[in-house]
Amino acid sequence: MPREKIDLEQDIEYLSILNEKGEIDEDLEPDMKDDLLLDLHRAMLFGRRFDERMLNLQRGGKMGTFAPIKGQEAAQLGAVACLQDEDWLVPSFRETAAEIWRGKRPENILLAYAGFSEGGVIPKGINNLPAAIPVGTQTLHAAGIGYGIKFKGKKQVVMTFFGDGATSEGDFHEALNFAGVFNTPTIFVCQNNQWAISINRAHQTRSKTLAQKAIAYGIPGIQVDGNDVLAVYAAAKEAVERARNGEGPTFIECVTYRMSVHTTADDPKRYRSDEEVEKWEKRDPISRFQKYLKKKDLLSDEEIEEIESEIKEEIKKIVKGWEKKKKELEGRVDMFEGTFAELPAYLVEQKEEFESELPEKTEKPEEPEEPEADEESEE
Amino acid sequence: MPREKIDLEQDIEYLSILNEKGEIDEDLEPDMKDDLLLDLHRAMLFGRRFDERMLNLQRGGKMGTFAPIKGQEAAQLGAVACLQDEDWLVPSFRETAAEIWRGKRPENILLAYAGFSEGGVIPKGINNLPAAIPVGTQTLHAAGIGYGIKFKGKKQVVMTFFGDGATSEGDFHEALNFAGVFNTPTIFVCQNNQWAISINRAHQTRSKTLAQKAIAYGIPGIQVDGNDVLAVYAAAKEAVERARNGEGPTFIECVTYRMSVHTTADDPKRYRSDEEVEKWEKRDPISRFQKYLKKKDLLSDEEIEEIESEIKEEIKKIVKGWEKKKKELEGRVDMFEGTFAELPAYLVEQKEEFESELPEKTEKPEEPEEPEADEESEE
Amino acid sequence: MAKLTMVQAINLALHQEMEKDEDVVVLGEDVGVDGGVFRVTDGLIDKFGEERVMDTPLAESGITGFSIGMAIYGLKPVCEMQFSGFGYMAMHQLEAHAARMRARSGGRFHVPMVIRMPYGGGVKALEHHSESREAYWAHTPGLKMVIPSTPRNARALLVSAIRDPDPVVFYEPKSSYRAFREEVPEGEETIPIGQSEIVREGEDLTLISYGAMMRPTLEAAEILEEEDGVQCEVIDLMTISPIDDSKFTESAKKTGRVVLVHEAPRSFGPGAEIIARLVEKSFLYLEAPIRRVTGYDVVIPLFQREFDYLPSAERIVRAARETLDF
Amino acid sequence: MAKLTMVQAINLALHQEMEKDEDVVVLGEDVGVDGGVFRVTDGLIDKFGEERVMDTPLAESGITGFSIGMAIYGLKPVCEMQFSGFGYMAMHQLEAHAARMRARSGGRFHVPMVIRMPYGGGVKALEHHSESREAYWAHTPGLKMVIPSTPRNARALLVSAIRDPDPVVFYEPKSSYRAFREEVPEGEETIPIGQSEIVREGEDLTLISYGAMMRPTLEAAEILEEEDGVQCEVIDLMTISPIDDSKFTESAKKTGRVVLVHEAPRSFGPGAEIIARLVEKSFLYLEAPIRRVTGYDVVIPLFQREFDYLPSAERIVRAARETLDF
Ligand SMILES: Cc1ncc(C[n+]2csc(CCOP(=O)(O)OP(=O)(O)O)c2C)c(N)n1
Ligand SMILES: Cc1ncc(C[n+]2csc(CCOP(=O)(O)OP(=O)(O)O)c2C)c(N)n1
Ligand SMILES: [Mg+2]
Ligand SMILES: [Mg+2]
Repeated sequence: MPREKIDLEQDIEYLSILNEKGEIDEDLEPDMKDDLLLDLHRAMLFGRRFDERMLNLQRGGKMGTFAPIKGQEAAQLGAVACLQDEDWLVPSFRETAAEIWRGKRPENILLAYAGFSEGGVIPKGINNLPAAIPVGTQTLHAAGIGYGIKFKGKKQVVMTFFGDGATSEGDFHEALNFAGVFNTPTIFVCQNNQWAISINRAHQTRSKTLAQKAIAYGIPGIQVDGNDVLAVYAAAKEAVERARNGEGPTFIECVTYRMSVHTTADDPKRYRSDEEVEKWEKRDPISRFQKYLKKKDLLSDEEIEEIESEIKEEIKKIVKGWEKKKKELEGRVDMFEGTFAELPAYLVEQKEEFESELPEKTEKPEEPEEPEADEESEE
Repeated sequence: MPREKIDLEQDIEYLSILNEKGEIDEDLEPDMKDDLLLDLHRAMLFGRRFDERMLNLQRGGKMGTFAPIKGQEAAQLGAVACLQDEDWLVPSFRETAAEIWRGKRPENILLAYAGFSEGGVIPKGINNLPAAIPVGTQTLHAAGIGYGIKFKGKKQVVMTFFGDGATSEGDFHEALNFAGVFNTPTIFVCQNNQWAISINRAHQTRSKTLAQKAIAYGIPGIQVDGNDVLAVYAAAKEAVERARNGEGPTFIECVTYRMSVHTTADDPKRYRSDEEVEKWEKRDPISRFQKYLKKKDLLSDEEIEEIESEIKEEIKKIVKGWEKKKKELEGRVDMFEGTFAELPAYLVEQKEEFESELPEKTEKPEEPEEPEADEESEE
Repeated sequence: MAKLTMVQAINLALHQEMEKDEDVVVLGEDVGVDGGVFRVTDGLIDKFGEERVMDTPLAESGITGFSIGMAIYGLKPVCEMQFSGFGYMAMHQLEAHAARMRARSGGRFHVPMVIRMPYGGGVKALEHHSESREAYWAHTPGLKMVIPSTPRNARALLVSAIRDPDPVVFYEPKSSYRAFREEVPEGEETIPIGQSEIVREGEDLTLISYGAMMRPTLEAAEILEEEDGVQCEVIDLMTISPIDDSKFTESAKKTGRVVLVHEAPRSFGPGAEIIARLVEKSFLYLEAPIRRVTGYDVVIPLFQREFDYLPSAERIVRAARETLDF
Repeated sequence: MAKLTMVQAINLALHQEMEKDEDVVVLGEDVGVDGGVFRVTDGLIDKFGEERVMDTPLAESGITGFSIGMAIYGLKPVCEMQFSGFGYMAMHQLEAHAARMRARSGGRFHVPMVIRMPYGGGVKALEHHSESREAYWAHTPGLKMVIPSTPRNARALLVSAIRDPDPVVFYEPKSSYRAFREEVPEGEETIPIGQSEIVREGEDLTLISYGAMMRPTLEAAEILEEEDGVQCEVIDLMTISPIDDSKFTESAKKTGRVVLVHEAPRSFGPGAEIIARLVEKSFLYLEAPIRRVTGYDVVIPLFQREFDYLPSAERIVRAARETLDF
């Protein structure tokens, strides 16, 4: 009849490979092909620039509100880089770069944020779920998809993303528990960017790390430097391999930082200091990765310049295409179809009623008297 | 840039003081007054006998379905024994003995299970919430009450009970997280009785213990032998003291066993073996506690006999009083009042409509053709 | 044809659909080894194994969100909320995802799942085990809401629900689970979702109901014929949403007088929509106000007084007579 | 009297009630330091401190269940769901506990809390940020459901809601948050919950609405007067449940013709209950079918097309003319 410590048979580790100075821990350096490293670099850079472009499109009133990824390029790209095409991605709303890596067309992302449902369309063959806005809810879908994979005896895995705030939602809890109990091939990637709008990580939960929440479900959990693309890749690689080998789910906490606004409706100055932001800018995931690639002689400043201007061109084209597309779609009605496989009688009736009123259908109410940044809704 | 184990600064311990043979670990023996020990023994015995009586009242068709506590007397009484009158109890639906210890009238418990709302009435001065049937939901109320206590600067604490199955619900997760973040004086007592209806503890979650779920919230967690009233008392005592001293919440897992049916609508033979039940009967919390009290010369077999017959008498009286009360209440209408502080106009109208139909109001449909045990609903 | 209870009929539908289509899986609390707390899923796990008949952890949102993921991947989950009174925990998953995934993904993904829930009063249950809140689901765009009333239509409707490519909330009247038996054909039988049925023809008065309330409603029709010589036309909605207003609006044109019956609370309940449709489509034919015989706008009382709350044949008869006398 | 926006008026109500009663606490996601994503709680934390203005973890059920516990203990929590589209996560806490604790405990405990939620479309928001599902709450026994339409009645109704001893769901029309200003008296002002208001008198037609839809409704009344010389009586419900049917049923007796307006989906929506009450209480006076100008039975589209979905003055005018010509 003792009082004794219980051996929980699991530890939570912290992993960091490439530090902010660009120094590397050789023993831990993952073995990655040069092409992959360069593709990752390009995708990170593209993600950053596309983000910047979206921001000024939004500020210019050409697009609605959206959630910038600035600072989180390594956390999301390092993880999805471990996936095969036939694997599944279940994103939240802050994975633009990851979605693009997985085949989502940037033009469609712009369309969606411009309020066109057409932007949400997902082509056959691309196993990405649409962005999920209700925080944490999508983690359950990733558990269920994982079960489907297992049930069908496929070798796929499913990776889902969510934020630090999402770990407070009941659905997160239920998802990790289901994934653990049914041993699904699901990788839960938490982008801990330190903030849930204005709520700081320390106020979101009292636990020292988010990674340790894995212990509650008896599944592996690890905390990685989320601004270190090599560490994220290494941790995700292990998790993906375990999942593929039928060893079940993993929870990965990527410690990163939201360097930009929560959404374009948000004003971070109200709740965080410039010093904090500056501190994290020094830990920028892209510059540190570039140092590494240069040391490896995979990349030169000239080449970076080239890539930058290529990306600039590419984004120009995307925005052009998007503006053309918007014109095409303007005035198009899209409301009744698509809810069900077949349009039920009552929706046919309502559609006819609606069409009988089309002349006025584009009526807009007068603009509000005093528009303010925070008047727009969040996200 | 290492890969290293994170020190989580917290351990999960297992505590057992009095084993099934009645042997005691002196170093751990809590210092409890003789009166308290004897009161606890009597309450455990009363809980067991009252449970048995309710079971045959239900089987005899005099009462509706209910959730027996057999085997869990130590887990719930050891914990509430640490509370002061002004403290708060937030029960689920399997804490009959704990509710009675806290001043709930057994007659009212019978009334409630006989389908009379009057049984739910809670007298002023008794800080027990009514039984909560939606699993896990009440844990949030205990967190909120804890905040109220803190806000008012009171020295009270609040203790909530729930089962192993409840730990899978999102509300459980949100409650422990809120309690941790706001550092509320809340004691979360999980009666892990190994079963959630037909779902075994091992299938409920993959974690080795339930206690380790406390790590997810950075709050103290401990696993105790729930059939050892001394261990439960000792663990609860520590938790209550921490809470009173402003040190916040604790999660206690009491490892016990549901020796009876889930509810009177349940047939455990469908999902568990007699061997398992017999194994646990050997660990009965009452017989082991009696051995201990005898060794301490606090109790003799004769005295146990006396107590047993006193309890028998007491229960007889309670049932008599209850049957009388039922007669009084029969035909009484109780539906419109009580929903709001004031009866709104639309309910006044409906009440008048209802009263205009009173003659038939007691109409019952013919009995179903083939009543079966499992026809009744669960709980 | 065997005479089956509703529990047996639903069980038959599950057995047959699982045999027919190996993508159909059943999951929920206690649906496996225990066979469900009402034994609706009895025997399934022995026949199809625990990969297809899954006992889940105790979490309604979990069961639902997990099922949504399975459905997106290509399975056809039939999940159970042990009681409809606990289904609200899954509301956000159904409203935000099951109901929207098809439109949101431009048709790439859809959610062919059924959410079964026993609902309604009359079985001497504890609190939260007797509610009837179908209006929540019926008001949610993207969901279908079905409520059978007999063993035979329960079986036929569940088969249709399982084969439906979109999410269907399927309320089962637990008070009818074993209350009576009905011939149920061994062979396949389906009833289209979105179709109501005239179960009794008449010229004088239209009675509209569904689910467990069909029994007192039909009882009332009997009484009215015997005692008043009144011919009631009785309509069983079967599907609450998309609601089929064709039959009851036609019937109202014939009878001019309507009484509707449900055990859900009255205000903002399903009956209000029926009245709205009647006003929109049969206005000129209505000869009397439409009476709502329903649960009251309070929580259904504990079982000693639940029959104060639940509509009875007598309440229906009285409302019918007042409507006829109007 | 200062001219305030609705955001400022609600903020004023919170300031004044917190000053008046130290048991009033505000909690929710980002309501503290950030002042709320719409700035509705701006400045409260500086004045009342973080013990009374609590930034919570991201969990809607948590916020609600935690508030229920606080309310049972004796505080008066005013909690916020950041958007009504996420309020469904708290539905089980409101339905099972906030709405029932008083009756369940025989009056020993009650739950004096307010659940604030911005609702409705028209602000170019993302998915899940534009819904209008007040019917869910209005159909739930034990809850009160309030929706203001102007800065002044928003302030007066919120004060009443905070002082109400029972739980009140308070939907705020986010498209009206800053769309216009209104004189709001500095001194205390309340409007009883459960009371509707005739905001414009007329003999020819009754228009019934509430919340954000009051603006197109009043606009339509203007157009009808100018272009058709029609005098509309316009009623603002303000409280959805308990619904005050006294004024609109009286008005219908006078005008015989009714058009109702809401942005919620039509079927099983609030309008159906209004029609049911009119049929029950004004049947003999109705000269035309009651028209519902509402959102359609689909999810409100993304913002490029949300005005296809939302009722406009034009749609209301057309429905009114058809009703008048009937
Ligand atoms: C269920 C739910 N509640 C509230 C919101 C509003 N909201 C959008 S993002 C957000 C914060 C999310 O924080 P986190 O999970 O850390 O993700 P991040 O935004 O930092 O990427 C909130 C509260 C929402 N979208 N869903
Ligand atoms: C939210 C919810 N879901 C389902 C039920 C039905 N139900 C009642 S008790 C129970 C099992 C509870 O198991 P546990 O939490 O271990 O408590 P125990 O019954 O063992 O005391 C279930 C599923 C419920 N009451 N509430
Ligand atoms: Mg974050
Ligand atoms: Mg249990």
